[in-house]
Amino acid sequence: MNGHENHGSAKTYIMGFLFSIILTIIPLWLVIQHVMSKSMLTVSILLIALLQLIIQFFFFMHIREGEKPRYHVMALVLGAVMVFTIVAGSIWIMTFNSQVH
Amino acid sequence: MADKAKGFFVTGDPLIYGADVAIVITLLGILVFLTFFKKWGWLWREWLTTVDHKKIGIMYLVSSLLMLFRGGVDALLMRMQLAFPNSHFLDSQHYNEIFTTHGTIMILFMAMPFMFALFNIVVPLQLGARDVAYPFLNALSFWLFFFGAMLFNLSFVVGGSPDAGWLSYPPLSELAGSPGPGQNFYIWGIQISGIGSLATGINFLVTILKMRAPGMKLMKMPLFSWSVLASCITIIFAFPVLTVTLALLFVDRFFGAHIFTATGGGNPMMYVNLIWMWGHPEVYIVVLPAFGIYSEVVSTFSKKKIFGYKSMVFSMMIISVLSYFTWVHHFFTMGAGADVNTFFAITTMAIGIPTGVKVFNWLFTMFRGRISMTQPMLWTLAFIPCFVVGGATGVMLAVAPADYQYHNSYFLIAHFHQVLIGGVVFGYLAGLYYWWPKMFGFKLNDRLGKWAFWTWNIGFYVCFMPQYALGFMGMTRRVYTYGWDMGWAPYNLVSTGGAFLMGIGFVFQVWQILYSIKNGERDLTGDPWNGRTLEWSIPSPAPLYNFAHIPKVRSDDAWWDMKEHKHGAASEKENKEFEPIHMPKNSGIPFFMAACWFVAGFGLTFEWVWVGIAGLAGVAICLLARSFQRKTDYYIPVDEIKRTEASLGRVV
Amino acid sequence: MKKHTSSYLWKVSALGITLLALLTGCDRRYLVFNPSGPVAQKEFDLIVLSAVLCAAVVIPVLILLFYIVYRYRDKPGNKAPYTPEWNDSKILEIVWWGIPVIIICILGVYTAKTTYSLVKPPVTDVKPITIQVTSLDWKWLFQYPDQKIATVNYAEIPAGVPVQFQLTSDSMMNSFWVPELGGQEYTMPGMAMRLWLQADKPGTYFGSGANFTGRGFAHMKFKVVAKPQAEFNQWAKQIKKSAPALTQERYDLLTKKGLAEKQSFSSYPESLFHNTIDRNGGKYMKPEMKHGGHDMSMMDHDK
Amino acid sequence: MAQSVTSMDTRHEAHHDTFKLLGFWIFLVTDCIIFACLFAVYAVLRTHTDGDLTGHELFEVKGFTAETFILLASSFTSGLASLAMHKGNKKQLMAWLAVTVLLGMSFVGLEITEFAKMAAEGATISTNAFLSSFFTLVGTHGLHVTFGLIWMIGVMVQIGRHGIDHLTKEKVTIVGLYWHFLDVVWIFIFTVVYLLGVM
Ligand code: HEA
Ligand code: HEA
Ligand SMILES: [Cu+2]
Repeated sequence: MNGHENHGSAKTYIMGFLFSIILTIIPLWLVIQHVMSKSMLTVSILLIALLQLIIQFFFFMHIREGEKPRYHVMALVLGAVMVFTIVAGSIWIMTFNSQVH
Repeated sequence: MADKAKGFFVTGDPLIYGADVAIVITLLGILVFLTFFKKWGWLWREWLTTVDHKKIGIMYLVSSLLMLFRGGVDALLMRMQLAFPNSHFLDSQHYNEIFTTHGTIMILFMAMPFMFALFNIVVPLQLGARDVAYPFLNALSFWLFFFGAMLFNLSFVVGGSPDAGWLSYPPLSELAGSPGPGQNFYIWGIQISGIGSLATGINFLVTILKMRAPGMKLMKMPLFSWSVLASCITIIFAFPVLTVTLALLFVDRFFGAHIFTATGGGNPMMYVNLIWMWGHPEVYIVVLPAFGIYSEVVSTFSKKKIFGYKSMVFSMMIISVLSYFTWVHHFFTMGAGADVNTFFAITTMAIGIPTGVKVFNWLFTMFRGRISMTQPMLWTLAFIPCFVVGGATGVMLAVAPADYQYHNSYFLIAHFHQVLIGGVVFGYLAGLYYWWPKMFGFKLNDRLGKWAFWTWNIGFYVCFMPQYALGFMGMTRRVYTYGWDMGWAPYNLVSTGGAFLMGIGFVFQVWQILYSIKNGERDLTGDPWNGRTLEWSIPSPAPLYNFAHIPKVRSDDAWWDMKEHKHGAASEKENKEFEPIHMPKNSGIPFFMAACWFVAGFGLTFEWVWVGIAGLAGVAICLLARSFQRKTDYYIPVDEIKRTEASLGRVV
Repeated sequence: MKKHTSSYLWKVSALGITLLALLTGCDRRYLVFNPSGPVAQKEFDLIVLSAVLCAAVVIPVLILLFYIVYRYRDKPGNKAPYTPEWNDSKILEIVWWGIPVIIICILGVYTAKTTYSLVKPPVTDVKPITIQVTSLDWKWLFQYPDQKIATVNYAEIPAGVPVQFQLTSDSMMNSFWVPELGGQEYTMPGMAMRLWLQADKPGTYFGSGANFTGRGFAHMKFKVVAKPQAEFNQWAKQIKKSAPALTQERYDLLTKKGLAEKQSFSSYPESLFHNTIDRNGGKYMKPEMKHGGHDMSMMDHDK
Repeated sequence: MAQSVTSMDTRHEAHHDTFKLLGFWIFLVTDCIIFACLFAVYAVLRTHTDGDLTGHELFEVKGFTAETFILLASSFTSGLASLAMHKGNKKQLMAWLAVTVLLGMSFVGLEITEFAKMAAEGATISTNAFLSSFFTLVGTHGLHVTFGLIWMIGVMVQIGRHGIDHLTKEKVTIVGLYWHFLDVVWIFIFTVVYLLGVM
């Protein structure tokens, strides 16, 4: 365990926590207040969720840690591509209409 | 009581009674043998609790050969029925059960464990490592596979076999379509072994990334290990999908949910979509390691460096990722629209490109080499034409509008047997013959091997070429009978003949193994083929710790390089002291944990909730017990290493 | 010029394959090689094209393999060159990455074109007829919304007229396949897919279910009889006159698991087909669902 | 759970740690795929209510908001636990782990109450496709959390017995990672299931 370890500090944890609270309250407020049109709203809360994910990864899960090469980051990135494929692909394939109706 | 038993045990078919008797006699025989020769302790210490990758590999190998037999017998039964469609040899129900178990067993309980056998036996040796990254998990994976397979096979005698096809499309596989326990056997048999496969995927991924001998950069790694890496990447992304799909099907059946049902708003097509998201990558999972084997064999027996190493690596990586983007080609006829079909047709065809590159690289490895016709090389040479033609029919299937005419016909059956047998089975057999001396210290008999080779090969073409014709004649898969007016009968008869030839080939192989155990040519060098990679640098069979000294790698084909430049392990050993070797301890927990899974699976299959819960509780206890263990490793003292090395004839 | 040669090649190879089929002696039995309508013809052409393109690489590969194995086998006195260290060639690599890419591109273009063209009726200047097909366990029900008649396990169609088959299932998922008229499509509960087929000439065509549905699946064969329009009308009239009606009770009997003989019906309950679809979840597949997908409340209150 | 043997004995201790971490990260990626499939199923089936109540009518803002903040807070406290561990402060470590477990338990408790309430209104897993996919998705997450709780308690017992050493350290790190991961998944359940549901 050589010097380059970085387990975060109280400060980063608190910052992460604050960020995530804010990023939870914003979409909640947006939805309850119906501030925008439905599709806009959908897109924005999904984006905020993504942002929140990034915050958690960096502030809580320390993905930058570990020795190089960072295989776990590569796995995560590839995983993200697969997750996208599964969700978007399924929706694309499954929302076909009954062609006769 | 008798009534209850009647519902529980499968009855009414002489074939099954025969099998029952055979199974009981075999089991009794084994029990008597073990007790009589006082082998129980040995069995427990040496095998059931082992965490040694080499032994685990051998257990995988034995199980997979048994399953090849079981699946093969299924195949022969089907072929019998199809050759004489009006003979009432099998009735519809029985036929349906047989093709379902044939497909499932061949892919999940034959091809997968055969592949894992080779992973286990070869990868650590090829990397210059002493074990896999997580030996305990490795043992657990094996036992999960084993008990999953047992659970699945149990359906043969109790409860009834699944009968909805190897991928069990709903609504047929839902409660409304298949009310008995057969479908639950399918779900739990695969689920349990699937978890094991996923763990193996993670295990070998980490092994390859982290445990290579010093100096072995990724781009110096042997191609078989690369292929394992590619296959494992596909495993970790594909198998979770299978887990979910099966779990959801079970939720439907057990809790009465409506995810894939036709009623209550469920969507059966979603199951088709999900299962192929696993099913398609699965076929590449099994074929990629075969590609790796061919690379090793071709280069060794052409006495030449592999041609285009970089593009070999690159093409495997492309295949492993691209295989995730083609799944819809299995249901072009579901009518998801022209956009979807076109997209997936093109991604599918695109897989032909990197695959083709590999074929050309193998050809040019042989070009200007010196090809010796050993058994592994024979299977490799048989693979190329077979796979190329099978792959080409795959590309024809990928042409979506043409697929409307091939789908679910015997053309498709012929395609996938050509790639599965010609690609996967031939590949694993090549690997088996190639690494057999490393596993057991002797070679397999050549003459019997040639007989096996030719009967398998001729049998293959006789069996499956007529099936392409049958496809064009409109014969669909999964029919147990057909009328005479279509002209299908003669082709089916020929095909059946071919199947039996393959069966004879298999008998030759069993004979070959038994014969060679007694009379095989011993190999004392550890390097009978004049190999190129590190596994050939150590004695056969490898000692418990594999490498007394961890080798230092300077180039690809590391062992070849050492031999060429005489800076091999031998010369370095002289001026190096041994150090105690750190090894993992044996453990009985994997066996027990998997057995608990078996109990849980069995209970849930029959919907005996309490048995299921008891089994799961057992699993949890095993997990906790393991978590609380602290001393799970030990050191092999220097003395013992010295003794072992001396007894293996190595300079100490 | 280029176009000319390629179409020439194309004809030669089509001829070759047809010859091959003829040589085997029973051409009529190779249903797929015997396209009897424009849809099947299009698919057959594509099959030929893909087979030829694949053969264009596969055959050279096989020849190369045999040559190399013969030339470089390890036997004493073999004078062929031996270069154990030669393992790389940029030019060769480019060649064998390149050739498959080109082939796949050609194949891809034709695939896309045909895929899109098959969505449309094969001929546009003739008024199509519609037949509604329901797969049951284990039989086929055909309804003729224009003629208001129904049949079980056989269908008659007018020759030379595009037929729009509307496919659904009231049980397991099956697939509707009449190889000589064109490729198959799934019949799925809760959906109605559209499959365009057409028979150019009168004749009897073999049809079957192609997706496994359980015990009686092997028996789900049926015949499609194409007749000249006049005869077809005659047939329809005949049935209208003489056959019994398909009542709801009778339909319910049909949905029970089991086999059935050929049957004809002079009428059927109004909107039987659409009720079947809706009962199996068809309401989720309506076009408005696709666009209004987010709006859950809307779809729920509209019924 | 599993253990590792390294190729170089001398570097053994150093490797040990990254080995398991890498394996665990990969496991988390596979778990991501599991949830991705469940999300895909939910996305496809979420309108298939078969004429019953929709999410709009079933979900209660108060309930799921509370669940969300509790889980967020527990993720934070488990982070503080690992911080305490690196400082070598066993008491603090145990305390923060205990807080995390308590928060986790209240999360599971709330979820069970929510499910029970829905069931009482006739919305169960077998009611319609929408609810089937809802219960499998959210329920799978809940099972993950429950499993994590048992695991964390197990780790606490071990720390109690053996103090902070390299084995328990590794265990805390890994269970902490798992916990954060569950929080991340929840964010998406919160957004996709609940927020889009009540929208
Ligand atoms: C190991 C197993 C394996 C492998 C390797 C493959 C490889 C391929 N498969 Fe196959 N396939 C199966 C196992 C496999 N398949 C199984 C089990 C099924 C059926 C499951 C079921 O329904 O039960 C199936 C079904 C299947 C279908 C579905 C058909 C249907 O249901 O209607 C399709 C359609 O596209 C397809 C295509 C392909 C393609 C394009 C390849 C390609 O990867 C092939 C690539 C190889 C080559 C092309 C040859 C070498 C290349 C060259 C010499 C270069 C140049 C060549 C060209 C450019 C043409 N396969
Ligand atoms: C790796 C996979 C694999 C392998 C190796 C095989 C091997 C064989 N397969 Fe199979 N097959 C599949 C995977 C595989 N198959 C799949 C996935 C399906 C689809 C299932 C489905 O539709 O759901 C399928 C379906 C399938 C069908 C279609 C059934 C149908 O749709 O109706 C047929 C028919 O001919 C067939 C035949 C064969 C034959 C003859 C062999 C031969 O190679 C077998 C060789 C024989 C042996 C190795 C037997 C040795 C045993 C003896 C010599 C003992 C003899 C003793 C007695 C008879 C008592 N297979
Ligand atoms: Cu595929």
